[in-house]
Amino acid sequence: MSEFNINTAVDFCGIPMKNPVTVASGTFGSGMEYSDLVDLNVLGAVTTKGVANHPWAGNPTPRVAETKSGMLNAIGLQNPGIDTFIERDLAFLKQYDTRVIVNVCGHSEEEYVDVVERLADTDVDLLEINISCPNVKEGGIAFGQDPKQAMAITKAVKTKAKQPIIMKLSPNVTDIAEMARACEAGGADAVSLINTLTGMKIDIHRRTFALANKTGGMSGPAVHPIAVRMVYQVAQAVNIPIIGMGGIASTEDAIEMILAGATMVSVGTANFFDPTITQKIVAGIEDYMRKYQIADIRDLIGAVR
Amino acid sequence: MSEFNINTAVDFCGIPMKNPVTVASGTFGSGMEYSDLVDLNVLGAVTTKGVANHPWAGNPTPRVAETKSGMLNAIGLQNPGIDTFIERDLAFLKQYDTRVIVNVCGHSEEEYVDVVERLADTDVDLLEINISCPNVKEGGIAFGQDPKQAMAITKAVKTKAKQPIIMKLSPNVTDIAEMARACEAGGADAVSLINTLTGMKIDIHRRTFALANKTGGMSGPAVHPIAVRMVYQVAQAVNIPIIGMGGIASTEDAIEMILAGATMVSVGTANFFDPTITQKIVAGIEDYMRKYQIADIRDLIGAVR
Amino acid sequence: MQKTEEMATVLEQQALGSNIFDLKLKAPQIAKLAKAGQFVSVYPNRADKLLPRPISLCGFDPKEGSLRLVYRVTGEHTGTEEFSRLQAGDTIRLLGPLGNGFTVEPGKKAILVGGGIGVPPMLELAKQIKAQQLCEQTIVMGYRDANTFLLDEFEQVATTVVSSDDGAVGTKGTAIDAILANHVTGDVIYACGPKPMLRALRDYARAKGMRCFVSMEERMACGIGACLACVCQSTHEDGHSNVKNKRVCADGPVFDAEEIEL
Amino acid sequence: MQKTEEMATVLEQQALGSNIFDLKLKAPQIAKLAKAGQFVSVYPNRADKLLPRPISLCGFDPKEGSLRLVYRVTGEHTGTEEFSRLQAGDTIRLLGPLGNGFTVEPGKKAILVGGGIGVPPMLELAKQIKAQQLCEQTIVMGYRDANTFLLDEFEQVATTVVSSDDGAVGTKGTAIDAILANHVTGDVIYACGPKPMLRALRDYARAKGMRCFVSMEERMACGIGACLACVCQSTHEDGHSNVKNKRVCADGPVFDAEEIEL
Ligand SMILES: Cc1cc2nc3c(=O)[nH]c(=O)nc-3n(C[C@H](O)[C@H](O)[C@H](O)COP(=O)(O)OP(=O)(O)OC[C@H]3O[C@@H](n4cnc5c(N)ncnc54)[C@H](O)[C@@H]3O)c2cc1C
Ligand SMILES: Cc1cc2nc3c(=O)[nH]c(=O)nc-3n(C[C@H](O)[C@H](O)[C@H](O)COP(=O)(O)OP(=O)(O)OC[C@H]3O[C@@H](n4cnc5c(N)ncnc54)[C@H](O)[C@@H]3O)c2cc1C
Ligand SMILES: Cc1cc2nc3c(=O)[nH]c(=O)nc-3n(C[C@H](O)[C@H](O)[C@H](O)COP(=O)(O)O)c2cc1C
Ligand SMILES: Cc1cc2nc3c(=O)[nH]c(=O)nc-3n(C[C@H](O)[C@H](O)[C@H](O)COP(=O)(O)O)c2cc1C
Ligand code: FES
Ligand code: FES
Repeated sequence: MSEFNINTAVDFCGIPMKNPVTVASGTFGSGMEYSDLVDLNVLGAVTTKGVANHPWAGNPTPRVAETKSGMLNAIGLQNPGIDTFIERDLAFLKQYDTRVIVNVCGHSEEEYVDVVERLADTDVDLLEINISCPNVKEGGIAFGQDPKQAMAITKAVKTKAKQPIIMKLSPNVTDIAEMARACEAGGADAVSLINTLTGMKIDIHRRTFALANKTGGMSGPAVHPIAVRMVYQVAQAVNIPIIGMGGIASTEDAIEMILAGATMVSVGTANFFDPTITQKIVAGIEDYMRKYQIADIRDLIGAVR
Repeated sequence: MSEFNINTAVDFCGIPMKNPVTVASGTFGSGMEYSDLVDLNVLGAVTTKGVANHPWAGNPTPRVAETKSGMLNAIGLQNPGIDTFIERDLAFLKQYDTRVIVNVCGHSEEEYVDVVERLADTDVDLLEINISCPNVKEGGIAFGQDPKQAMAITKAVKTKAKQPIIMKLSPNVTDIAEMARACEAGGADAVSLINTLTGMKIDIHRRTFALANKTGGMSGPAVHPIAVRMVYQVAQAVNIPIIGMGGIASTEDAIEMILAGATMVSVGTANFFDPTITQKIVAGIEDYMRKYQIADIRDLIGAVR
Repeated sequence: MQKTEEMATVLEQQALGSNIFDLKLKAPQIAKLAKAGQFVSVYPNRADKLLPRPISLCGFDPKEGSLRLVYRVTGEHTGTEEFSRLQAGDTIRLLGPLGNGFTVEPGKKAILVGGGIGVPPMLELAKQIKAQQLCEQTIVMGYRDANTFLLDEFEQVATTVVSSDDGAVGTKGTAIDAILANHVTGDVIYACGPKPMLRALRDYARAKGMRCFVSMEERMACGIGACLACVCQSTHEDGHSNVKNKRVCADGPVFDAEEIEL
Repeated sequence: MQKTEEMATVLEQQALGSNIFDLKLKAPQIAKLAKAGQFVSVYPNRADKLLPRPISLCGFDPKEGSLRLVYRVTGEHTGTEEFSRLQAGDTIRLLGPLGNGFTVEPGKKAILVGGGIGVPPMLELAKQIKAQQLCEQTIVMGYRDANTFLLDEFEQVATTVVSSDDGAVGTKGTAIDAILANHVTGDVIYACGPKPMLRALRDYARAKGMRCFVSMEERMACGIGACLACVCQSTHEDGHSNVKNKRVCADGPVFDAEEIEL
């Protein structure tokens, strides 16, 4: 077994990654808080919490609620703003041998572009543009539910970006393939999906919403089959690579996503119930490849059609 | 406690129901197979499996797969056709003291209308028009993802129907409120939601789709928060009553749906893992009302805003 | 066919070689109604697993109020893996008995064939044929390898011949090879096992002018005929939907091999 | 602050009156690192419950490698209900110790206040103050009713006064009422309990010119400062996001009452 050589490295928009495993934005901070539990050097990349051009306070609490095999969140993109991010979080991450994907949020085209410009000359590997957050009123989701707006923002961001651009798609749409095609047409280098599905929980004893924001984004194992379906549909529709995410909580889930067409996979909510899950998945993918004598992980990408 | 009188009866499109609990189409047959486990007289209504104007063979197997707190199905609306349905299933159901809601499917406007006409002079209480089945290629879902088509089919059906019409909505849309408004504008007497969310499962060991149909409809507790959110949004958008469904597996889930705005609730997938769950929910709603001294269930409908 | 939901208590459980488990349950209501060839829906306790696992009755005793299930653990994190950890005193929820079961044609010499995880249900059938002296019988069991679970019990009931995929025991090959090698003869075949085996038995029966009854397997959801998940294609219109789809859970699992497309 | 994931083994569990449970766990790694006022994330075993339950350390013993958690079962089908069924020998997964814990100001006379399910964490603090002779202390415990769990243990450590909502024990009313009724004095308040109680204590401390440290509660997801679920509003910009939102799990749970909006 151990003599069988495997390659888990992938090329993502021209950036070599030692393996296809990263974390889903917003579930792992900038890695700092997890760094005494997880060896960040093991990850293909760290994807950071969404950052805007200035600090955002986010939504009132309660911001999270548990659902069956899932959770709702309405953090509302609280973040320290790009200055602190670059000084503190990026500096921290650059100590590790892992790629850095910075998730970018904004209320308007200008705000997104502002962040992208600020990051242009930093040591960041890729930018993920979050046009799909259901928890902020302006910006975010509006761009993510209308193909025209998605294309426009992609173009605007591409004009200024020095790093490859990943557009992050919302699952709260009728036709995910159309959204992906719009981003591709706008010049996106990649797409990532899925962001959270809008959900709601009501506390029947207090007869009130479980979240202060009323609705929240659903994530976790519950949404995995929807995410796999959407990744599959997008893989059939576009020629740019995909970061697949949504409910990945085991090696099996990660492989499923890759077979459906994802070049990389992000682990999100699972970090909350199994803080070292990312490391287990990196190792698990290797075990799977050895078991089935798959020499190159690239042979698994989109292999089920 | 027992001296506190409660009313669980609701009026649904002019049809009095002894309680708001029914079953989700396709998960309970026509009640026959469950009738030695569940006392059908206890239910507010029985909603039957979708029926077309002629027998449908459905999809190849495997037709179902398990997911975390959910399942996928791609039955493909196998059904015996309206003739057998009326002779056998309807005749069976009329032995019971419960309302009958017939779920109608078709490949085209003509086929839907055909079934509606055949049922016009029968003893059926309400018709539920399934424009949201993701598992059949023609008809079904196309009507359910386009407001214009949804309105058109509603109008067509209303012209011929003698019973109140419930339009069953798909959750696989960007804007569920818009779909509900289109149905209301077309003359729908009510809407029901949600049908299943399109999902996919891949068997990583055999490297193939878990379902012969590749995709299937996801249902079960996993989808409940999405269903509650959509019922809430629709309740704010239209003035016609709602049958809420999607992942209801306990009294708590049913109450949540009612508080979000549903006048009636349907139990679907939960029947598969707890065949007598409907009876438990009917009893549980009464216990809840007694506990919180709620005299009339109608005071709970849409009570959380 | 009457069925009931019952919270069963584990009486004992033991492993029968690697990955095969032998579970004895107290479930008096189901035991009272059961027939050989029927199955039960076993509900996992794990809250995120919703669907029942259909497992055939390998045995039952209405007097003792007990059921016996022999099953294979199919992988990690599966429902069957959960079942394999059950210990005496634990409880597990069942719905059953389900399906039609085998109907033996009295006086017609029977060949009972079990392959792989289709072996267990044949044991109760063999025992009943013997106890009720319904007919003569020969038993043919096809195993994967040397793990010949339940074989000793079959041998106590009637003449038993064996095949194994790897030739470790009996005839190397399938049950059909064992039938041929041992010149097994009879009037009717009753079988449970993988589809290729059932197909071969149907063809063999056709060639010999015998009847052949097979027990089928399909993914299920309700287990009781309501959801139409578990259909197999039938040669004639089915009685339920007027198409050619019989429900394995309610119209089967046992079918005349000529009734269905194998 | 160092933290670790650890599979803890249940040493014993007992009920302390209705719905309150006292759970003793073997978790040597966490016990070694723990500080009074910190908490652990307890992961439910039930597969469909994803989020950890934050439970304060009511006690720990680094030598014995043990932790003590005292918690309330909040309802049916909850994670805490699952925990209440744990028996000696069972295992449960923990992440901890988490949060900052209490830092006692040496020599300043302390008033320790616990209310409701905020009672447990104060016990370890009281014990450490006594063992390390950090300062004088008076203990004030506010209960709902006659179920005065842990009270006997507090009384062994220091002078303890009591209130209860229904007047069944001690002063009828809240902890503040007990403080007033018993003329409890001191320089610093250390408190854990419901928000209205903490608010009242802050106001009382302000009026008296005392410092007041409170332990806060908020819904959590990660429990370690990464997800920003558990923030409480702070009077000054927080160090993490440059807004006015401190993370209860990482910046707290213990805050100077003047640092946060109560
Ligand atoms: C009528 C009938 C009788 C059976 N009798 C036996 C028996 O006596 N002993 C035995 O070991 N096995 C028997 N099986 C097969 C058994 O049902 C499956 O091996 C089992 O359901 C797999 O569940 P799991 O938890 O191990 O797998 P998982 O992968 O966790 O199952 C996921 C889902 O797929 C279904 N599933 C997976 N494999 C099968 C399969 N081969 N057939 C049907 N559903 C499947 C499960 O029921 C579940 O709904 C029988 C099947 C049928 C239809
Ligand atoms: C720092 C801290 C220390 C705590 N210490 C203790 C203690 O020592 N003893 C004790 O009995 N309780 C304590 N609590 C409260 C305890 O965390 C909740 O009662 C518990 O999480 C409820 O979980 P459940 O499974 O009973 O409820 P469920 O309704 O099943 O919980 C659903 C979700 O909501 C969360 N949740 C529900 N209620 C609360 C709450 N009041 N606070 C935070 N999250 C909640 C749960 O963690 C879970 O994520 C503490 C809370 C915090 C924040
Ligand atoms: C608490 C929380 C915070 C999140 N914050 C962000 C964010 O800042 N930017 C973003 O693009 N997505 C954010 N997401 C979405 C995740 O990155 C991911 O798309 C989603 O949770 C689905 O993956 P999962 O099921 O593995 O969690 C957040 C999700 C959670 C649960
Ligand atoms: C096996 C199965 C068959 C179904 N068949 C139908 C159908 O014939 N017509 C229909 O409108 N919906 C059908 N549905 C959808 C359900 O009625 C319901 O909308 C959905 O399952 C969500 O509810 P649940 O989570 O309680 O199951 C079916 C669902 C399942 C699981
Ligand atoms: S499993 Fe539902 S009809 Fe057979
Ligand atoms: S719970 Fe995640 S930051 Fe506190």
